[in-house]
Amino acid sequence: MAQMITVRIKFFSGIDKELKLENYDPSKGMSLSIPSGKRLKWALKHAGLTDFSSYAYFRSGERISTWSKLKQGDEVSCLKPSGGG
Amino acid sequence: MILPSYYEYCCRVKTISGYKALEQIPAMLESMHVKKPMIITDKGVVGAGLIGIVKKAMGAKVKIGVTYDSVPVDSEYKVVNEAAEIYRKKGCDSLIAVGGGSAIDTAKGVNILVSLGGNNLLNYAGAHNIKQKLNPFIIIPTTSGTGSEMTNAAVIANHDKNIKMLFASYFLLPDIGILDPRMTKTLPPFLTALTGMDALTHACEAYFCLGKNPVSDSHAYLAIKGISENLLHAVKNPGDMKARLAMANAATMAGAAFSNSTCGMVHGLGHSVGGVCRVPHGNCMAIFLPYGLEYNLHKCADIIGEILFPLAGPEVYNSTPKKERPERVIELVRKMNQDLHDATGGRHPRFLKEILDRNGAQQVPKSALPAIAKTTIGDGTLVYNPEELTYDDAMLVLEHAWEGTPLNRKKIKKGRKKVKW
Amino acid sequence: MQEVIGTNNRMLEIDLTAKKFQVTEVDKKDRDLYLGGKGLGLKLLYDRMEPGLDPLGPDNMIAFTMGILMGTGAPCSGRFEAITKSPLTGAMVTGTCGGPFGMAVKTSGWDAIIVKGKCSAPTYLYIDSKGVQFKPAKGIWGKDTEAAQAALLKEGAGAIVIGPAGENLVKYANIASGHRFLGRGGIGAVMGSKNLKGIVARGNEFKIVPANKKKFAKANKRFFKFINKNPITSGSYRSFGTNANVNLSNASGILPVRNFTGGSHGEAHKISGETMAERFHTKYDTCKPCAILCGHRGTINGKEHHIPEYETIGLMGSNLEIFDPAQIVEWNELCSKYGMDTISTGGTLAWAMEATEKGLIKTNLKFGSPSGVSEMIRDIAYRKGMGNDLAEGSRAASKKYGGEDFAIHVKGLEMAAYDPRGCVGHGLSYATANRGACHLSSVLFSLEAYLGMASPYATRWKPFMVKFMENVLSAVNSLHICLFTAYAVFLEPPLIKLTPVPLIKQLNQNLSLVALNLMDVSLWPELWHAVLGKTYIPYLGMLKFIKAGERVHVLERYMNTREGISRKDDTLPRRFLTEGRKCDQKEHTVPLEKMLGKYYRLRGYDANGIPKKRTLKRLNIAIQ
Amino acid sequence: MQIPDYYEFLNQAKIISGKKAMEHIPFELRGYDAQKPLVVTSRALSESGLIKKFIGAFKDSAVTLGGIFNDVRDYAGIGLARDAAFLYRERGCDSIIAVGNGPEVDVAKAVNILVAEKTDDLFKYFEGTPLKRHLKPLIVVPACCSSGMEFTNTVTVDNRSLTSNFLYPDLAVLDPRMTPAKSRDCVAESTVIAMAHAVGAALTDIHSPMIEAYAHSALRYLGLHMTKGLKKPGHVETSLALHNAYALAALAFSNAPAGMVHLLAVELARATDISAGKFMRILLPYKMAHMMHKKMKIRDELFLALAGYDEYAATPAKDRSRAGVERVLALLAGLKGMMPETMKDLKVPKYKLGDIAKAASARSGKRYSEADCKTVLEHAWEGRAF
Amino acid sequence: MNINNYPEIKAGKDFISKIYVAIMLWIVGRAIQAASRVDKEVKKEFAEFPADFMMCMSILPFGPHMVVGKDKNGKVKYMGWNPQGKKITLTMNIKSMAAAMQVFTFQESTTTAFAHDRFTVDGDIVQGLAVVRVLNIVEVYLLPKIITKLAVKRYPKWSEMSPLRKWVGRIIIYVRAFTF
Repeated sequence: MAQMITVRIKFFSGIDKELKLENYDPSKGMSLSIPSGKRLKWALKHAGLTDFSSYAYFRSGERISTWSKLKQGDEVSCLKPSGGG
Repeated sequence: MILPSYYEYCCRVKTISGYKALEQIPAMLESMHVKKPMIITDKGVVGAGLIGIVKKAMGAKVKIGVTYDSVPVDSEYKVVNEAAEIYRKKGCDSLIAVGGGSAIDTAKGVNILVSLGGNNLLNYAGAHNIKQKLNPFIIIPTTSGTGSEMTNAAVIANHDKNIKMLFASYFLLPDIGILDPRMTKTLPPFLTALTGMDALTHACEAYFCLGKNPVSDSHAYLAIKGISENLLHAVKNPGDMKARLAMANAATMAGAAFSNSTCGMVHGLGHSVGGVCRVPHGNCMAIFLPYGLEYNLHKCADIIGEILFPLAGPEVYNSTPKKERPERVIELVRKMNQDLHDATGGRHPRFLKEILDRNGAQQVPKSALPAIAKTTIGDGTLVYNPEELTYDDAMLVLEHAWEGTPLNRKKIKKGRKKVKW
Repeated sequence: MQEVIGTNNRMLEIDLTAKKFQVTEVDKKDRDLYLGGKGLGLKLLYDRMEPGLDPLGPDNMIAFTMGILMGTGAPCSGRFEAITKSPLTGAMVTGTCGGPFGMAVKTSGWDAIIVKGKCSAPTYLYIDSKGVQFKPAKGIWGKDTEAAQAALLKEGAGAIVIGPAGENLVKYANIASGHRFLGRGGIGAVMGSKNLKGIVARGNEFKIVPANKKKFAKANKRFFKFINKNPITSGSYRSFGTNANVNLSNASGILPVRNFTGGSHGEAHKISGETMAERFHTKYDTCKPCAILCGHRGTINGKEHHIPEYETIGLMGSNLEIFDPAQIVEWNELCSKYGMDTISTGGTLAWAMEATEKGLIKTNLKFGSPSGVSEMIRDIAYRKGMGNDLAEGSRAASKKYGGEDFAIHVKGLEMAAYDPRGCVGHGLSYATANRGACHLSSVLFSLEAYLGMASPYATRWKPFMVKFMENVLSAVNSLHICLFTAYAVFLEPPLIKLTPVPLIKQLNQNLSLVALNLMDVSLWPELWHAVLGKTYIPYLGMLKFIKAGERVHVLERYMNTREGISRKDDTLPRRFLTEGRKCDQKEHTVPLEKMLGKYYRLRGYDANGIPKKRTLKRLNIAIQ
Repeated sequence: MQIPDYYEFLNQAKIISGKKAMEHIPFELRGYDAQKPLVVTSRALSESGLIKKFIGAFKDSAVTLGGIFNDVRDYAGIGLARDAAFLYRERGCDSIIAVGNGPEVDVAKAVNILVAEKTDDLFKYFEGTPLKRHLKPLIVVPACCSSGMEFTNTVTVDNRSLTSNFLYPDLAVLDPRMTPAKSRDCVAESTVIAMAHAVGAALTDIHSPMIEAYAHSALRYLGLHMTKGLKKPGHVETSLALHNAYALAALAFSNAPAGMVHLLAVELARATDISAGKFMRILLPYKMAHMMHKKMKIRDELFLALAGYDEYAATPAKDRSRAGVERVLALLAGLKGMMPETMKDLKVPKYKLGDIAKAASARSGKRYSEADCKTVLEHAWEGRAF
Repeated sequence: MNINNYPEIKAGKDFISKIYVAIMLWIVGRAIQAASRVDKEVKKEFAEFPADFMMCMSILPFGPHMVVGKDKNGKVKYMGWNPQGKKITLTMNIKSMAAAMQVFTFQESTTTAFAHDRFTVDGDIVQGLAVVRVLNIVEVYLLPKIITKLAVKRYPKWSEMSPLRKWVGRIIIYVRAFTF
């Protein structure tokens, strides 16, 4: 059995409402335990997200794409893109 | 002004000079957070009433711990211990030395003992063995000549072991040196001449010896200028405060100059004559200065030539051609000795045989010359002299100095031409 | 209601000292070369002002320019421009505002207003199609912006006023129009130094009709389609306003925390647009007309308040480590009433807190605690006690009390809410922006940090990207149209829409020259030509438009170098050149020196940052 | 030799200059019973390789360097001083060596106060509580350029300055391996500052002989080596002589009351972020022209120091003071390409001159009237002769 | 502020100069011992020293040392390189290895080195000066004229040291120094 790793995903800009998560705490986010070596896309599908392309994903200050590998203890923020200014 | 390949300069003394300088002492003590100073002086100074002036100037603001005034002519090991005992008993916290070289050296010894504890001076002897700041220490020189308020050394004799202990460390420098013309107002004319020539020697030697450096040079230049303008005037009318202050300043600057660029053979010879025949230091300096210049002439002619500028002023300097300038300098120094001789009514000696002690006997007999020569070549200052000085060179100079005749140049053995600073 | 076809090029020159005004004509050539808005305003002042004069003296001038798109119904075209010499930075400053004043002046038949001289007593101006009336402002002098605004609006459709901060010459006082502000650079202080409380315009006397209606309608329709299709302009901005950026900055580590020492903070989501939208049930409260609808209003413990913009939340919230939205709204109200720029106020307060912490000054301000902030804002507005020093701006205060290494400003203008260490290209843009640490000079942080279209820490192509974006945005500011339309114009054309984002990133990284030139920004020039009835050549028209933008930027740089700005000012605060952010293990700093030399060469400046004669001639800027 | 009625003079710093000077530091430290110094230097110097030479000088010595704090850039802030003091305490150091110029030495002095007085609040000494006792031994090793303030008894941290006789460095080490400058501007800046300080000290109204001695030797070296130093900044012996001049000028300056040129230059540098050296180069000629205009006597010693004995003696007495001024202007003319001549070239806005003059005359304790400052500034702005 | 990006630095050793100086000290020590038997002036100088005379020239702080002194029957002997266990009456310390290199590569003469404060002398000054004179004479013997001319204030004239005596002395000293 592949070794399990825990990953934490934080949903912003109303995505948690769309996923109808109860008592979701934005500061802690949702922690998932997934087999190691899995990609972000798989973890998001596991969390119930359907359309991936319209959101931006960030890990420790850098923007990552949906197929980047996840490592133990990663913290991914997932939110709607915005322009700034 | 040449830049030597290496030099060191350190003169960490706060100089306060002025007509009301003594009145600053309470403020200075307060800024150093001390309240009970001990005064160390010698009988001569007390006799001249100078301690009274100092106490009046300090007024009621400062409570003097004790006044210790039995310092002998040569600072002595037992005197230092005794003074240190009194210092501790009275609970003083700082030192004021009022007087000449011996009072200042004794005060330095006392400061070592009271600040670092113990009563055996020996384990602090030698160079750089004192490693921390000593207690606050003020020097008020009463002879404008020795410049020992600027030196970082102290020589204390130890008669039962018959050795001279040398203490050298930058921590021996006083915190404050106070120059007040009232201190030298009562200095008799021949003593003024004597100490003035001592200061002139310090400045000249600092200018051409091997420890030459830019800061000492400019201090020496100003000192020579001050002395040449004011010495004769101060000897002729001792009461003139302006001249006294100028002499005091010139002496201090000469002290600052020579304590860093060190002096040469003139001091070597002077120490030996002083040691062997108990002659006051100033006299020997006045006598040997022209000979020192002549002896080292071939080694640093242009440097000695430059001394003519502060000694005689720009006009004379401009009129004498470059080659003759060193000769003019030596001539002027001899002329100065001569003027001082006449001004003090013959008491200022021009050559060795003229030195008479109190009851008129000749202090430096011709027979003593070999002994003097022997001690000279053992004197530490010879290292800094541009030209080598062996026993027979010393004898040659001493004979001429005894007679008073100028050195003949051919006799001097000439070393390598250019001095590489 | 008369009709104006395209633009009537009429201009008002008002001399406050002599209480006279003069109607003049905008020179045709200037209109073509400088488009209008920011460009035209700069050219007008370039011809009239000589360098080295006192920004708060009588001979400093303010130019209000309206731009040709205003009143034509183009999307987000309700904004006007103001240009003057800034007392805060000593260089030229240009600000934009979406308040009703612009539309009122345009519909009173004026394309630009230039105010010169100084009134002997407090006055305000009444403008209508005939001219200007000088009216005593004794009654409203000393009143806050809302009360003054209400009094003036009785006489006209739109008005601008200054608050007590402007009257007391606070170096970063701003100008209020409606509840929108002309914030940066202390233009309010310049009005205050002229004893000018406000200007009100009657409006609704002219109707602006584009010369070539058919072409304008076609372009307009395409523009609205793009705006409503783009996820940013129709998605996050429409629902959460500019505060949608809070979470994004926090995630990408460029949120200012504790005077720009940290890049992100655990509690940042409490002050994000989403939380506020939920808690305060926000409604739209925008410039008129607007197609994006990014401004919002909400009920906060019972009363209706305007929701602060992202910059205010960043600088007066996370930068002071305060995460209570209601508190920030209260301070935002206070600054709006006194008429003070929230970015500069936030930056200066953050400096004051760190200076107190390090013992340089004595105040009761502390990071994380709201105690003493409201009182300090009042003291700054009325220049009482320490407020008097802080009113001079963080540069002057740090020169007096020390702490220059943590005064976060460039050329004296406090920095906006983006930490350049997380987007080094934007760091270069902060350094070389003409009015100081302004984020709108080239919005590179969105490419680097938000949209991920360029790698945040690479320096290779960044000088070229900064130059390209500066040119385009200067041109956009000269139309004038709201900068947020750039997301629609840049990201919606088919070419960009279809290529996946990582591919764009690679392209930008290696072939940035090709990638950026392929950008199709033809929508803006099409509108401009349509309104003026000129024929638009598809590709060359766009290049001419971008060249006009370059001309505007280089003119502003040239005017600044005449005031003494040079390479020594094009730098960043020491914090960004030496320390790393707390949230970044690799402790990246901004390698400014690597990019600055190349940027000067691209721009045609000499090694000291002064535009070469050859460059000025190429852009046909007349050398005085 | 004019002697003023009252003067005080103190030079606490020991100067050692010349070949292998840095090798003497271990011995000097032994003299203070200190064996573990903290080194404060700048990032630019540690990258330029000079620090490797500095460390090389400690070979075969009992000294261990407690740490090389090289975060200082071009501004001395309290944050840096606190970090360095923390490192000092952590490593248990017993003395401080500052390698570099202006900001590095200021940070070192600030650290010295923090560690010697065992406090964390530095600014209470700036607001009145006096420094009471000697601080830790402080050694300064200048490198390539000089801000003219290294050897003074003043420390400037966060734009605030404190003067106290305990702030003098205990040792100034001028080593020919460290002194050659990297660029001509660096030499131009340092020589102008030294010239302004030395001339200011030479022409000060209390002309005490001690100050005159230091100013004399500083001006002597500037006169001899300045023009050559500008042409060849890397020349070893010239740069050593120039560094001697910087040190001696700084020591003369710290004993004389601050001259008008210094005060105005510091205020202008504060207001415009341009280095003070450039303003001193502009203001010095105008200050002297102003003195000649107001018939104030410019002492002959200035010409003597710059020209040397022979030339001084050769010129007739009455036009020696004017010759001194000409000689200063000739030396400044050597800076043709490197430094602007008037403040207009530097684009200093004219309206700021008013309050600069007011601030400078306030800091001079009313020794210079505001009107004088204003006239000198105005003339310097346009470059108009008197 | 993490303190381990500012590591403690121990400057290490400069082996080449240490070895070179050690050898030079050894040669000079042996040469003094040889000269004290050959040259009459050196003999005269040493004659005046007390019986327990023991001189140690060393490089501060823990550099190579040279100990020369009088043994039981009053003859001057090179006592090796370790000063421990011997009662030293006169110490002449050179302040740093670099200063020693300056002196022993003859870039600076002994007297200029004194003037430049490279030396510190503890003990009786008169003995110190005598040792300096001895060193000068030894240098005249050991080295060719062009080098010694730089190192000495005044190269001995023909009258003081005839070429014959110099060459003979030189050969004997070299022989004595290098044969044990």
